[in-house]
Amino acid sequence: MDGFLALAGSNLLSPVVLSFALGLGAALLRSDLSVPEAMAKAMSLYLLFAIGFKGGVAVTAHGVELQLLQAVIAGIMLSLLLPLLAWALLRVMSRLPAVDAAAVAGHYGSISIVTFVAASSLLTARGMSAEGFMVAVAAAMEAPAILTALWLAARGARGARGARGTVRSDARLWREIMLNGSIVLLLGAFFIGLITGEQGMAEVEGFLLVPFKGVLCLFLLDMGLVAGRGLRNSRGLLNLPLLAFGVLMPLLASVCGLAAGLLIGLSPGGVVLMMVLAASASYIAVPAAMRVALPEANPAIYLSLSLGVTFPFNLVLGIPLYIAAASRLAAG
Amino acid sequence: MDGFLALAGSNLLSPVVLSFALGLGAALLRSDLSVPEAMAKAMSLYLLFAIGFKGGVAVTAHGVELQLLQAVIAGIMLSLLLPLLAWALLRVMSRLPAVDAAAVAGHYGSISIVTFVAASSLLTARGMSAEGFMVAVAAAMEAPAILTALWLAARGARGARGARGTVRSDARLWREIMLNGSIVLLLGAFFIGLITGEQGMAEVEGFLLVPFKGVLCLFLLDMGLVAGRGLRNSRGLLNLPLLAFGVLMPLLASVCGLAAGLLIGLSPGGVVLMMVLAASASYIAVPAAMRVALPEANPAIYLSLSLGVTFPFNLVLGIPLYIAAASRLAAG
Amino acid sequence: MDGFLALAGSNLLSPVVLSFALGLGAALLRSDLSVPEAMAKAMSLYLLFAIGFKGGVAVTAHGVELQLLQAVIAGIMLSLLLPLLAWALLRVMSRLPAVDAAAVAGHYGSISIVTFVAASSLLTARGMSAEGFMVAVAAAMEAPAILTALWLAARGARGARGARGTVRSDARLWREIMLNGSIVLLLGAFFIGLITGEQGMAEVEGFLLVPFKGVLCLFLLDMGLVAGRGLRNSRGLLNLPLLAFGVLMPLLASVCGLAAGLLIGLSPGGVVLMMVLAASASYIAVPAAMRVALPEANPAIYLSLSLGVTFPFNLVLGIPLYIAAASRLAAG
Amino acid sequence: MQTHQAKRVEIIIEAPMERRLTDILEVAGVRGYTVTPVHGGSGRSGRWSREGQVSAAGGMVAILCIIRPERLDHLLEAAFAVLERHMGVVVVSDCEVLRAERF
Amino acid sequence: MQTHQAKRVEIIIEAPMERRLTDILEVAGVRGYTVTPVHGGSGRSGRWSREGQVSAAGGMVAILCIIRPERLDHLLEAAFAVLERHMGVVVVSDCEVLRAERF
Amino acid sequence: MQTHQAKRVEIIIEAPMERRLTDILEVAGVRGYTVTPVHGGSGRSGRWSREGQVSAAGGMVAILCIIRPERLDHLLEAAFAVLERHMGVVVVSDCEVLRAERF
Ligand SMILES: Nc1ncnc2c1ncn2[C@@H]1O[C@H](COP(=O)(O)O)[C@@H](O)[C@H]1O
Ligand SMILES: Nc1ncnc2c1ncn2[C@@H]1O[C@H](COP(=O)(O)O)[C@@H](O)[C@H]1O
Ligand SMILES: Nc1ncnc2c1ncn2[C@@H]1O[C@H](COP(=O)(O)O)[C@@H](O)[C@H]1O
Ligand code: NA
Ligand code: NA
Ligand code: NA
Repeated sequence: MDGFLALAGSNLLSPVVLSFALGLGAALLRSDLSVPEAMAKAMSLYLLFAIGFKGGVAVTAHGVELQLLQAVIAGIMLSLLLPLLAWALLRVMSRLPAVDAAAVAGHYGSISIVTFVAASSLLTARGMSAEGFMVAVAAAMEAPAILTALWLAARGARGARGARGTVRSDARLWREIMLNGSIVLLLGAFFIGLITGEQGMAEVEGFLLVPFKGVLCLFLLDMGLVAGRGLRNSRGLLNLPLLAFGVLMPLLASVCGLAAGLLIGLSPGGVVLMMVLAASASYIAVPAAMRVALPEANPAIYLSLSLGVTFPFNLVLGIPLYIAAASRLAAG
Repeated sequence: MDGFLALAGSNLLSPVVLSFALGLGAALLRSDLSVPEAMAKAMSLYLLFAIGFKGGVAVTAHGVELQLLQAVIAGIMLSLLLPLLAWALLRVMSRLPAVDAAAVAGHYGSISIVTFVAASSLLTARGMSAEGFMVAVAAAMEAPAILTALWLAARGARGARGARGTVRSDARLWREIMLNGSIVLLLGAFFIGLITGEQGMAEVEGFLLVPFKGVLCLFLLDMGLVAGRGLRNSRGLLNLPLLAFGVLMPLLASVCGLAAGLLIGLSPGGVVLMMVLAASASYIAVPAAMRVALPEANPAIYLSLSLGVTFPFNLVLGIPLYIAAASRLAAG
Repeated sequence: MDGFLALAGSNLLSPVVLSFALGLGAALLRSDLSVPEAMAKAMSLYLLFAIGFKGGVAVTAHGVELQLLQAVIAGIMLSLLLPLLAWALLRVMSRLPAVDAAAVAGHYGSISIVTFVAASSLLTARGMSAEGFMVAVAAAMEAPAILTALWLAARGARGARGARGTVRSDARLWREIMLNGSIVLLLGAFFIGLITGEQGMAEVEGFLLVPFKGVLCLFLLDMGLVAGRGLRNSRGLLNLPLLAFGVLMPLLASVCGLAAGLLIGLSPGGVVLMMVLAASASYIAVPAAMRVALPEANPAIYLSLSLGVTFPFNLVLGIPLYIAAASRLAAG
Repeated sequence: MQTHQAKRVEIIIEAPMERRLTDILEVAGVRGYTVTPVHGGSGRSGRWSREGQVSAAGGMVAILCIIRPERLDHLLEAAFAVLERHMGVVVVSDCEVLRAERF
Repeated sequence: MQTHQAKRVEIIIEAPMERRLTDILEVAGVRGYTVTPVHGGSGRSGRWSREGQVSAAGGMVAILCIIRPERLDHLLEAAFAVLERHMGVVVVSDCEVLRAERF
Repeated sequence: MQTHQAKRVEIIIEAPMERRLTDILEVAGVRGYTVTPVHGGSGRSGRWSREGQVSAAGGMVAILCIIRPERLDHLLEAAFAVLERHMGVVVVSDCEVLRAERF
């Protein structure tokens, strides 16, 4: 507990978290501070490329093991099953319409890559290393949750509420989801890192490592701004039960991640990342897929929950908690 | 004098000044060289974040003193009063309509953060350090001048020229001005630097320090392009008296800044920065406020004066001059 | 031959080439991965500024020799004459209409600055240095080819096909071409590097050198995306003869570059760059000029050839080949 | 398909006034509008371009608003109150829309 | 100059649906269209802005399509099939064009 | 409110021709125009998108110009002289404006 409090305290005062807070505060105070869309996208491409590349290089350093396969399969299972947990929780805790509950559930099965990045960088700062292939697990977990969400929505639509909630789910949608930009870039950079190894890293570390943490700060400033603007515009939508869900769900999911990580025998750092992946909720790929497949689901609900509640919770409290838990439970 | 000439010479041949000259030349020759708006904004966010953060870290290193408060108050006074000086000069020297004179005066009370950045980086290069809290002074000086400008305009409007020059000055405008993006980011980064200190800097210096000077070059290239385009489009607006004002005003203002800096007992570097803040004219925050509050004032006049005349003057001659003066007069 | 194969193999597996391949693959698979236009332009400005600056600094280190003048003149001659070779080849090999053949020919006389950058960075990695002034040669070679292309088109238009192919070639067009953004920035940065020398470089290397290679990777990712999208949209336009031209032409042109480089007595690295300039085809400046001067020429043809065929060929096979040839033939 | 008469109002206004205009549109009962970027232009106050600009001053945005014909006057009066002293253009044209219940 | 009657159709649609819409327009025989960026807006589902956004969700694009009057109905039906369940606006107005052979 | 008849001319033209067109518009006595960005499109010469592009070639811009009806022909002729051999679309429609003295 002490370890957690110290860690949470020092995390709270890190430039990364403070930058998010600055953005959030600025948006809530209605400052006109804003980041151009092109800059936000540029930073996001940079972070995906850098984290993927680093993961690939790390794998070359340690060899590709059976564990990689196990971890990817575990990740896919988590992504497929966590939405069921989220759905059950939502139905019990809130009165969210079925279609919205399905959409939200999909977000929580999938992952948030910035949360992953923030956790990795906190791990590095603490001197804990993690398996490089966790990046591949992250990529593998992006999409399966959407499958479950659409199944939940289709099941719900057969219920009372008529047309609302009909699911658009064609081959094209699935191609779009599997080949969505962040999956392709993350995996692509992972393979480039894998192929070029330490030598490749030596060539590009002036770009991928040196400014990394600083770019992360600016990106989190932007996320704070977007989250704050979202919260302001969705006042009234997030009632107490939904807020509670936004905190409870990552905690429960992280326990599933913890179990999976321990089962596979990941290093403590790897267990943390598995918990973070389970606990985090998508805010880039899944929302776009939901707009196509479940247009009736209200985007303000799933975006505010994912970006405005669960993301900050993970960033500020969740990650230190997962680190504390994994340090205690996973074999050094 | 010799010291100034040597300094001005070496400044003139620095990559920073040459980049500005390149942009200016390209625009005047009507090259299609251009910087995307999103990139210009990205660089500006970067510079604000970096300079604010550095200032905060510098304060932790030296402790927050009473001087901070004195310097902030001096800055606010300068910002409030310098517009009166500018207004008087303009009325004596030029035939600018009252509403335009008021708008211009507001610009010269406020500050240009790039001029501040350029001066800081020249100071660093010369091994002169300055008080970190000067960043907070810069933030404090952005807005007060607008108050004086609007008061001048309102006073002028009660004169002969009828409706023209009526001032829109409501609570909303004041919220916008006080919470404008550059103030919020500069102060926010300052506090993040203050909280995280040297340790925070160690985490992000690969982004905030390593590429800083180079980004500044590209940003000045862009400012040269914008200034050159502005000058080309405002041919005929800037007559000789206005040009003279654009050079005389920063000189007079810098003397006020010098007096304030000496009074407070700032270090020579700090005195230089106080002079630079006094001497520089806003080209981001104040123009936007003027468009809302004084729409009848001609933006081509205040933008060309501030960006096309005073900014290059300060960049090329002003800063070396202020350094030479402060080195001589301020206590080591 | 062995040297070439080893070099080509290691080049193929470099982060730079793999990034291009990733972009190309993503676009061909119709992933929605995309780089914002502003980010692409920002990276291109960065690369031009950095490569120009480095060239200038390199010249100060070695002194400006008579060779500079010789190399610039050789470059201009190549740029003027290579389009004739391209035109002859196209007329023999393909049935491209005269106006399209003229436009394509213009592209191959001019140069691709990214190919130049990629070659420079491969040279540096191999410890081969090149004359800094090759940057000035690159700038000098951008435009002359357009002259020849327009002459070819005007000549063709006097033939059978009536109005189609009439050339717009006024003073304004020539000003636009000579002062186009990439020429101005490249030469401008070259002169800034020349003026500020090693000391200037020391100030900005954290921006211009440290992250250079990594930015190049992201830029090539983008070029892969654009090339892939172009190839997808121009299916059917590129028949076998045109594809063959896209590979044969750079080979022939590189031989001309080789001859010129040997004649002037450039270092092996300099000879490589001269070959690369001769062999590469424009995809920024010349296309824009062609849209103005030869609107009837089909942009899909010249863009796909230059960006989709010749650029990847040079990147993957050409550059290692030119290095192997120059290493063998040029005096150490 | 079944379409319905409506009015298409396009307002080009200085960027720093955007929020004031959209706020007043909402007060005037407008149910929706769309903001699109503007890159440059020319008018009595000269040429301008957003290229390389950092300040919101010296830029404009375009606001598109589809409304029922009977609400037009109300909207124009509200917009004019904000626009009156500012640069900018208000253009109204007839149009037809699908899904009239949305306007 | 000689101008020809045509219809100007403007569709504001959610960004993730852009490709689906343009594909169906091409199937419906539309010979050309232009996509323009949208920066923000407001509607029944609230205010939104692209500022700082990374995801395509929560953004819209505008698609402009000039067609011959006789093809309008066909286009609207095709577009409506894609749009029906989505946010978005379809605006049709009369216009005249040069070079009618292009449409 | 008091509105005045005017013409709304929308020209979609290749980006490298933008300056030539606006220059000629000014010569033709046009008092103002607005340039808006275009993101992509499709036409006889195929699909295109600005995404990731560096060159101005292969991109278009839209120019909007509100003028008095009596000046329309003059404008169209001037524009056509520039546009004739280029890709692009010219769309004219009727509109009404506030503050007619500006046009
Ligand atoms: N006739 C017009 N047609 C289209 N846009 C215009 C027109 N007049 C003015 N504008 C736009 O409104 C801005 C301000 O106009 P002005 O107040 O005349 O300087 C111009 O820069 C253009 O962007
Ligand atoms: N009346 C309208 N005029 C212009 N744009 C509209 C209008 N209604 C909706 N929109 C646009 O369509 C988006 C979605 O609208 P809605 O489905 O009502 O939320 C809004 O955010 C606006 O960008
Ligand atoms: N019917 C149309 N409606 C709207 N935009 C069009 C139309 N036809 C062409 N365009 C635009 O003009 C560009 C060039 O057209 P084209 O010359 O037909 O290739 C296209 O890429 C579109 O952006
Ligand atoms: Na998850
Ligand atoms: Na000042
Ligand atoms: Na060439």
